[in-house]
Amino acid sequence: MNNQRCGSFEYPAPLIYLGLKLLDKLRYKNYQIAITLIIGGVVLALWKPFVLIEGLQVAGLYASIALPMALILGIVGIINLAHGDFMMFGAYFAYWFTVYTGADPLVAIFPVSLGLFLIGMATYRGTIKYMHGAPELIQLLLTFGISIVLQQLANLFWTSQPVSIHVGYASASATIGTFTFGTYGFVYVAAAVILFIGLFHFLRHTRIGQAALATGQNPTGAKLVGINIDRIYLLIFSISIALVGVMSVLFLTRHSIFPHVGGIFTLKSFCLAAMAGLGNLTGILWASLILGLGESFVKSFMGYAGWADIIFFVLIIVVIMVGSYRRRVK
Amino acid sequence: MKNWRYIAYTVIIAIAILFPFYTGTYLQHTATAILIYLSLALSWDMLLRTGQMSFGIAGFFGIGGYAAALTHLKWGIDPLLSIILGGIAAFFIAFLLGLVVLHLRGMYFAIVTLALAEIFRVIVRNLHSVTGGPEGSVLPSAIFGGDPSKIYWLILAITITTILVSEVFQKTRIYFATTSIRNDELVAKSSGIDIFKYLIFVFAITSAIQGIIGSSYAHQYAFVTPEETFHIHFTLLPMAMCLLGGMYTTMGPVVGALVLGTIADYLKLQLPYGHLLVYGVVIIIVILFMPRGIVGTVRERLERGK
Amino acid sequence: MPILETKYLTKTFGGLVALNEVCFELNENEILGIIGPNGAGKTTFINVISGVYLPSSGKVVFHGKDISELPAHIRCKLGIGRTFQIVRPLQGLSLLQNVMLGSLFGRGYSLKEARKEARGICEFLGLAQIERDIAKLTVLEIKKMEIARALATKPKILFLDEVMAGLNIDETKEMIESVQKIRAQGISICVIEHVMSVIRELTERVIVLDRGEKIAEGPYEGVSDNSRVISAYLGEEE
Amino acid sequence: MKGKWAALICVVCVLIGLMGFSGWATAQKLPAGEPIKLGAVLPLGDITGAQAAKAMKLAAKEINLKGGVLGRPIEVIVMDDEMKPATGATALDKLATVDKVDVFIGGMASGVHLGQIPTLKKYAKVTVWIGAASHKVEEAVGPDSDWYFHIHPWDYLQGESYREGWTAINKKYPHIKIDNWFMAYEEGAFGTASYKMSLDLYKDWIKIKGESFKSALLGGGDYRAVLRHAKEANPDVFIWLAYEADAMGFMVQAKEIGFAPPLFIGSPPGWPAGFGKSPVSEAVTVYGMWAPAIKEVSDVSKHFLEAYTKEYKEEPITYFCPLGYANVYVVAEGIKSAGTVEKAALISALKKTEYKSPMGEIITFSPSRIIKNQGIRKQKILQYQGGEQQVIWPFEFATSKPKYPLPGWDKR
Repeated sequence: MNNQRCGSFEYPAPLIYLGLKLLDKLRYKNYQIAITLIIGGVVLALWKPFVLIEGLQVAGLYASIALPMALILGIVGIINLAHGDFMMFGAYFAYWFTVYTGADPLVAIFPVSLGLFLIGMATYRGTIKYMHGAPELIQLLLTFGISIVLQQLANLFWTSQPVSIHVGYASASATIGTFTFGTYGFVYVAAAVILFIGLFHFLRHTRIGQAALATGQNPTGAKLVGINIDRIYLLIFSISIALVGVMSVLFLTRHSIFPHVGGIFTLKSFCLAAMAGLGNLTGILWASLILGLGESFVKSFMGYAGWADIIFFVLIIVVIMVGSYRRRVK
Repeated sequence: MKNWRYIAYTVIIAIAILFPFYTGTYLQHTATAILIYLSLALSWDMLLRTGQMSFGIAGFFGIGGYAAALTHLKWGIDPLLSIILGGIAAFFIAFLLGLVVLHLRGMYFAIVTLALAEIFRVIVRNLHSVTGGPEGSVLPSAIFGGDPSKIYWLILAITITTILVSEVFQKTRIYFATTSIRNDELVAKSSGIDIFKYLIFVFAITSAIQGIIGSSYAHQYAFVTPEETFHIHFTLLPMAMCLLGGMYTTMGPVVGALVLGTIADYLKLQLPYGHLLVYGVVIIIVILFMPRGIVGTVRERLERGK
Repeated sequence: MPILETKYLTKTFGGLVALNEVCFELNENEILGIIGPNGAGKTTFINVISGVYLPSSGKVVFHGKDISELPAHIRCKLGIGRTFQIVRPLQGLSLLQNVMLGSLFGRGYSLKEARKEARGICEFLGLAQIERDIAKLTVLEIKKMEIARALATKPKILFLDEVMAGLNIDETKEMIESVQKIRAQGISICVIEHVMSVIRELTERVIVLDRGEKIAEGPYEGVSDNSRVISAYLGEEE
Repeated sequence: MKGKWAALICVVCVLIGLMGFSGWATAQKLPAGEPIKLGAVLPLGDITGAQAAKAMKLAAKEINLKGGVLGRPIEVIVMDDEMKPATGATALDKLATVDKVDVFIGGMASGVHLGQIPTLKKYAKVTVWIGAASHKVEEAVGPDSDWYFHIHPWDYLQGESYREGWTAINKKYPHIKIDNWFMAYEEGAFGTASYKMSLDLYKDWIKIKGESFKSALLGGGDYRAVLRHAKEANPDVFIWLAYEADAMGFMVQAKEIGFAPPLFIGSPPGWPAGFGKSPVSEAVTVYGMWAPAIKEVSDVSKHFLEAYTKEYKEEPITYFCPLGYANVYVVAEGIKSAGTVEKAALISALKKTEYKSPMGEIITFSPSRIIKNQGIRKQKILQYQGGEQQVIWPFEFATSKPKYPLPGWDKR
């Protein structure tokens, strides 16, 4: 009955109804933000379309690398200073794999993520496990040590000479009118979205995920209700490192790899995680989007690229300060 | 018992002061480098005692270095005076920024200090006319004409001052203030502690120390560049030393810096290739077996022994 | 004139009203009880008075002076002392050092003076072996330490937030005696308590909070017969 | 607890292995006699320093096999500077006071070398340096340091050399247009200095536009903004001044946005492994000092390449490798002709150096803008052709002709 009525003579009604419901869902403030974003996006798309496209691609890369770090930070409670170095290691594995098998680098996703899963497990079992109960900052030092070891191992095995793999599709591009842009970069956007949805689903709708969430919020409480928190930590740590492995392969397809390549991504991921707020995965997406677009915007003005870094860090400070101010006022 | 301790301190200080008379230049330089990191580690720990973890050591180190180098270069100010100016510059910048950022806690404070250090670097890099831009500025000559003994004594004096300041922080009411702020801010303010005042005070003082060390470093090597003077290892290494030695004490960072500094140098001599790898491994091993830092764990063992 | 009064004190967190226009007076050298069911806003009330939170509206008046906007550490120095519902000993400090904190900063004493003062207070409250590490204290001792720390700030008013909770009968008795001794020194005391026998024994006057509102005031016997109180508080507790 | 101990055991094994490795790497048979010690400071963690160190040891070995110098063996003692100025300076102290070396050699980054100059001046030992191109270094060394020999060309010498090169190429092949340039330079010291220097040197010669970007080495890696600006400028020549980590990114992203200038130049200190094999490398012009292809025109280079590959089972991939080799030979020949390691005699002997280097040219010393003893002044212009770097200028070393213009991205 209903379907028939909607379908026949009141056809705009369901659309309007859906729209209203959507607007209703967005709380007043979010609604404002959404409108601003849409207007900003349209203006940007007309004025400097490549800022929008490239900013989005950069944001995707940032977000997809930061998400696993946020996961470790939120649940295991460790600032993993070796985060980017795990990615570097994964990328070298992928390079190795590609050179020896001659296969497409993307095939390496499976062995590399498996390999990094095991490395993550070994790292946890061998070191981090013993850090529970020790002062939290000590874990920071531990991951710093791991970071040095990974970098130096890579330097010994593969030397500091950058390596890169050239795959034709990584420079695929599309042209609209006179405007040519790269399309492969969207793979990072896709990766970020898939990673985010996957993690979200995992944390909300699976038993292990819920247990992990509970552990992250209150380890003592989780222990009391019978969750084996050591298992959870092991699992989350290894999964995160495996996800870093997936990203490392995608990273390799477009970037040169050298032993110190990970450092800056540790830094940026840490910043993003802090900007988003502890354990806030959605926040990572927003933060990456703001930073990616902000950077691309500044760079798009000839001669101002040197200041793009400032935008990154100023935005981080502003977001954190505003957040802290709001909390204090409340 | 107490007398023994003072005698021991006197002997150690005497040995440290007389060090250049019975060692070569190389050891003096190595010792100077270790003392530089020692002071940075200690200054970091002094702020850590309030519960605030700064990732911005390199930032204030660099500000001090640039302030000293530029005042010396542009206005011909005496190197020693310019070192003090470097400290003052870091003090005031830390004070002003502290008014804003010390409302933050924990990880947020850490990130914001990290971001500030990076912002300093980018600003310095982009102000070509003042700072010399990315290529930096070269000083006409090193302080004391590059005499390693005098440089050593200068750094030693700064280090001893830092240790004294740290001890003052440990032995006076400041100790009570920082410990209670770190433990429980609610108790602290309900007991009449002006938390913000103490945080700003400690932040500015420790930043000034970092600035002074940065200034001496700039004068020792007679140049400043954004990449070298603001290098992240001036943040990470002192942190590692402090954590390895043990937090919240004067002894911890001192021991940590001496141990890590000596190991790093010894390894470099033994293993020209791959010494950094072993260095990382040593950090991991020490942490695994001494999770409270060297001083903390040893003390714990001793107490349990009692 | 009352030593402390609140005028239409309101505190909201987001949309949640924790205190709703609470008016109260505390007289010189009085022991007042504040009771109410869990979540009635008792601790929030203390927090607003001691300056942990700033009020959303209304005033806190101390000695005829509006102190609503002053930060916590200034209020402490003016003479508002407090303990905490969940004990908050400072780890890494000894018992004596914990107590010294109050005189050092609340009074601005030197280390030497503060140590002497803290020793006196510990003795006064019957705390022995004061060099012990805080981790080795019993529950009673920690609770007393909390009071001692507050006393060391030389307060004119002392808020005791459930100091009897978790103590056995003998310990409670000892604590009641201590509180009375404190009052004898001329300090006004405000006791938050769940244990009704303590309230009956200790207080001259009681105010009852429920869902952020003051619903009754008067001597304990009178209040405990009040039907609103029974339904809100006693009834709910059963 | 098991895991902890397992970790410890693993580490001990790795350690022992490393000790063995480094022992093997440093073991060397020496002829009898008190050795002449050369103290080298290099970034051993970096491929440039690592290969330069190996090449130095190779040169010392060759010299010692022929009976050494003055009947004494040559010993090269290598210290790591970890790319830190302080470490680099301390290393010099150790070499001077503990090992009591006769000559300082080595060097790579300018940033590190700036920090070493006060120490060098303190000892005023004979120093023959193969790194540090920045003119800031020359300012810091100053005119009075007659003991300082600098083999690597200063940045402005490189700039002048390329101007000479392009003028010559333009004269020989008039269809190659070089009027409008776009320079993309990395925002650090290296790129900025090169750019500023170019603006200064080339102002009466070509039209230059330029913009900075962040090198992948320092955490950048997205060059699309600067490439777009270059595309808008539509230059005859596009050049990027950065590191090897940026090489692939520049090509891929230029292809992505459809930017194919007639001349596409890169000027990193080295190139990433496998770059030549990728199709994007074809006809990319390269600034440098050396390429394996020079073996076709230089016997020394051929000998060096073969000896190095045989000794270490790896290819020399940075020009610091032949430079390091030349470094030891220059010093050894200087000592030989001086007949002593005594400072004044050695300095005057080194001033008369005429060493046929594996880079092709003959190394001699003459004054540059500030210092008295500058070695190499000329660079080379090379081009990737069929996966190999070929020399196209100087014509005396040319192994191929320039390919012009750069073929479009869709034609590869």
